[in-house]
Amino acid sequence: MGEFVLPKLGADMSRGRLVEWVKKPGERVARGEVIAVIETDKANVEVEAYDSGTLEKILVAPGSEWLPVGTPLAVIGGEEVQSAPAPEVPRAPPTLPVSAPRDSPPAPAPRAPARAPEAPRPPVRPREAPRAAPAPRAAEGARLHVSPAARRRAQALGVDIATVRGSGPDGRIVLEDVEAAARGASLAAPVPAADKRTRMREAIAAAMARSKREIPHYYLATTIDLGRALAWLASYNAARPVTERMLYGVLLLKAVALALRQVPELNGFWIEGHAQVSEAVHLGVAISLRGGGLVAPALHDADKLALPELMTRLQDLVTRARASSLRSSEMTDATITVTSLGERGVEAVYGVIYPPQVALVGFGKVVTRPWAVDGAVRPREVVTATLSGDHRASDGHRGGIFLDALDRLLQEPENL
Amino acid sequence: MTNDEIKAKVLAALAAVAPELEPDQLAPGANLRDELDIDSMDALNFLVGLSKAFGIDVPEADYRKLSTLDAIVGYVAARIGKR
Amino acid sequence: MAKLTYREAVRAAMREAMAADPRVFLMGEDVGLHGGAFAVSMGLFEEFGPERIRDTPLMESTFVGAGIGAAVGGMRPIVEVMTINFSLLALDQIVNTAAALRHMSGGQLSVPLVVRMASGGGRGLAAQHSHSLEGWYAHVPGIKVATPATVADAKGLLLAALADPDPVLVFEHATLYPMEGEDADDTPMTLGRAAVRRAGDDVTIIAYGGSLPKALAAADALAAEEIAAEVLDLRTLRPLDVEAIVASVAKTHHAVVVDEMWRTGSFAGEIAAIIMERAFDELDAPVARVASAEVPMPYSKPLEDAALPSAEKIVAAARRLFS
Amino acid sequence: MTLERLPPHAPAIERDHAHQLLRQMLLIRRFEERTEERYAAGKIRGFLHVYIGEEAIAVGAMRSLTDDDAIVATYREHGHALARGVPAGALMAEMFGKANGCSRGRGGSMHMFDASRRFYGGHAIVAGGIPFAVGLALADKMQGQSRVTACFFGDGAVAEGEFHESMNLAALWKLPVLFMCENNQYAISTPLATSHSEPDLHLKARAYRLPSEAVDGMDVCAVETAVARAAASVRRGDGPYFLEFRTYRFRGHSMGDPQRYRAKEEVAQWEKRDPIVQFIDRLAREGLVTDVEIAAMERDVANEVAWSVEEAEQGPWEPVEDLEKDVYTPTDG
Repeated sequence: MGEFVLPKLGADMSRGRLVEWVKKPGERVARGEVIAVIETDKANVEVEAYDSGTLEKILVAPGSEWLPVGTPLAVIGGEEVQSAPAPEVPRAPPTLPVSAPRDSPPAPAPRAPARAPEAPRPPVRPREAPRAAPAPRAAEGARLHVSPAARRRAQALGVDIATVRGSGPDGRIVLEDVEAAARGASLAAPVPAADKRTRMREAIAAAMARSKREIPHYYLATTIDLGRALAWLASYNAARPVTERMLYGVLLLKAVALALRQVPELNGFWIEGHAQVSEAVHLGVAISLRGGGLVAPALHDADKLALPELMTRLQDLVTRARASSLRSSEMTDATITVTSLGERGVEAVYGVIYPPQVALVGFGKVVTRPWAVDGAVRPREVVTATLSGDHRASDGHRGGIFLDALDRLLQEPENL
Repeated sequence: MTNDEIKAKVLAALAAVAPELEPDQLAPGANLRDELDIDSMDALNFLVGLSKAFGIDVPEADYRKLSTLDAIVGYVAARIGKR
Repeated sequence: MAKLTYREAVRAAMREAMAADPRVFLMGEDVGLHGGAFAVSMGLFEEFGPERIRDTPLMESTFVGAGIGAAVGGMRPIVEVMTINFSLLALDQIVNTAAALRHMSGGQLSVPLVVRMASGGGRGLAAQHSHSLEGWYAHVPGIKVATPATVADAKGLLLAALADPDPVLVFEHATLYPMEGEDADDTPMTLGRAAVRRAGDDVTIIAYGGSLPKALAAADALAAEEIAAEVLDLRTLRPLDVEAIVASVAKTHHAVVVDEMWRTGSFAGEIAAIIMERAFDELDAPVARVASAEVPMPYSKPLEDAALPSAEKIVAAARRLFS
Repeated sequence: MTLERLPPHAPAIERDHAHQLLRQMLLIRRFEERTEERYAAGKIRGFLHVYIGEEAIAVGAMRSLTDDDAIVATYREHGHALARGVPAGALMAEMFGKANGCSRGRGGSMHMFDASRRFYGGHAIVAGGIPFAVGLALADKMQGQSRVTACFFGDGAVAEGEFHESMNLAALWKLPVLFMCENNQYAISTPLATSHSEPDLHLKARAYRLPSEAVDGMDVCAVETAVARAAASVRRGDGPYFLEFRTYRFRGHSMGDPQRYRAKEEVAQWEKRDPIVQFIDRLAREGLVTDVEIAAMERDVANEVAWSVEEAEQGPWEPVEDLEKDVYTPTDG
């Protein structure tokens, strides 16, 4: 028996609204399958189930009001809960090394397979007791009773503690409440409805303010000759119909993904004072939304995808991002962010890292510049690549190696 | 296919990438990229839409010709006509 | 492994040490023919004679002080103080001399002395024979404090104490003497290592000495309520295995400290402070203490039971952390 | 308190021997005068209890003990340490709190140790060192050693329970302890008669069946003779022995003692029996010392004291990183 709760889909998400139930009561749900569509301050997100079983009961109807992260939405029951294998799940590899400390995975991790090791932990007490008698929420301005462990976990997971309802003694917010909130499970006072764009602004504001407050950024830039890459791409596209063509951005993404293998400390998270390098490379692609705002959903395993596949995934991701139909895992488990503002003529981007990630790669506009080649000055198409690094997790020297690797990779587009 | 029919299909393809588009307010000569905040991905998706609607494939070399609504309608008309 | 009682294990350790090392001897009140007030040294007098099993007059301060002198003089004395309450008569020697000698001599003198004493309540011995003051001694740098809670530790920790170059006080909770258990194996024990006596994920019950059986019983009861308690036996209060405490609390996020000392100024308070200092961010609830009532130990059984920690009180304290 | 004369005691004495005793008493006197001065200058902190007036006891007693015997003393132990042979520099440096002090600056004036000379402190809990001395003697007895543990304590300690327990245990177990009570008439400010129902302290030991004597503590030769006799008895295995030395401290209990509890006249009266002055008088009378020899001795002692101050001044402080060193014995691994 499991509760399906409103999941935390990003460091800056504190609430969501149920848009649609994809599964109906009585239907089988496999872990990792899309069960519902949730509206967040940023996008509509297809949310996956964490348990396999039968969708027994729906607790919240679509179109309901804003709900705090952690609100129970449905009951998934059945004999196979937890013990069921999850063959349907397309991607098995956990986001983070298995040896990571128990409380390591931040919000980005709660993709079903990665959660498996934690799932069997038995409840500390009968669930019903605290749920049946939730303590009143602390009055406005009153000090919240939060256990130290819960407070720290909330910080790591980016959970706004004020939105979590405590189930501990005297209504104290305890560790499990925060963890539940991160995957979904508590109640909080409704937040006044606001204009969607305003809400997204607030969400971005929270994440970016936290980043600038906590992360000691360093910035590096290099100019990369894109001549060979663009020439290779032109010949590639010339031979293909429009449906099979690639954007040069795909080359940049693949090159970033491969360069990260050489400087892995840029790919991962800073959590609770420790760097956690991710084995998988999930590129968060910054996608500006029409009318303002942005999301940075993940292109999973970008380092392992062939360019055409990467293009297809990117196209799908951008389309769904702009149609507000991202999946929960895409929203949460990027290991680094890549942003390109070249479309609007920007020459260089010095980006703000999206916590708890530790790096952001930026690309500007492709411009033609005089360039010294073999002793002669020639016009070449170049792009300025920048790296914003978290100095707690890496040093400028390593960042420089990354940019250098990026440059070299882009000189051999056929090998990308 | 008349130019109006072409224009209607083009607008439909545009609307797929720029849902907030209000056709009446789009000046025929306005630069679409600036007017509609079209980026390269939108452009590519739009071309895919054109390809489906008209059965034509736009080579990369022609992309720069498709800057305004009028230009697109003209380009499509010419391409259809050529067949 | 053979079964024996805690009392026999202490005796076995003394016998083994005396057989192996002619410097080891026992002195105290009634330790000779009488075999000790708690029959711990029974038979040793016959075996080792009056030179090495020395009955002393009633003079706790002086026979402990003489033990210090003998230790500095090259012997390995074991001094038995009949009960912990009587040790207060020797507090001067323990604190002002045994603990201080090495430091105030600039490292010139070590005091390899072992002082054993029966401690704790639960036997109807009232207000002058029943207390738990080991935390007072653990307060003092320069001495070490062992509180064996199992039969194996009764032997192993005493042998470790005898092997130690510094003064070690061994507190034998008197209710443990008749307890049967497995003998220690031959692996030498080290002072300063706690032991997880039962593993669990939900709450750490920290106990030592006579409180360990109560903690284990409480863990059994909690298991029935789906609360998986980890029971950590401190084994020695000084040196204290801080890392073990922190590691367990980091795992369970909840702690109940069981201590037979009076709550005010109890050693449990020290443990709680350490958890606060070292594992504050791991806590999911305040540290709970189960300690003795603030009253000289009463004689009547219902009152004494009420004054002491019990498995039920530990269970209740653990439960309160969750509800 | 009136001055009490014990029977005159003047055994014959060799010239060299006499000079050695005199020099040691002078060294203690001049050394301590210098510590008072350094204390006033703020170089020595805490309590400083000087032995001035009582030098004959430590000097006479040590003369009758062997290097193998153990010494346990009190917080007024500068004289005993010097008489035992602990270098003046190590003692002065200890009082300065320096790392080259005999206790590495951990003990100070009240806790001087030199294990290499079997000088076991330096105990500042009155009577606290007595059971310790009993234990050292117990160890010797159990190990078959024929050596003596000499335990010094004051008249104040005789009122403590540990004194009585220790007399009893040492007598009961026939332990080789030589109990030496330095009765300087006052426990800080409390006169003997106010502390003790039986002010004849050596009689108390009799109750425990110890042989005991009262000795003139201002007469170095009397002390030496008595200790030789007592130590021989102890060494023979006849069990503990108790000596009470009647003496007087010329200074207050410690530095800054206003001494309201005794009359200046009383002090002046005792000062007439200054052990050094008395001894010089006797030696001069017997033609065993000349003014020139005394002047040379004074000069020599002054040099040694000056050198000790120099050693203390130049000595290093123990690094603060070593604060917690020497609480426990380091063990391998």
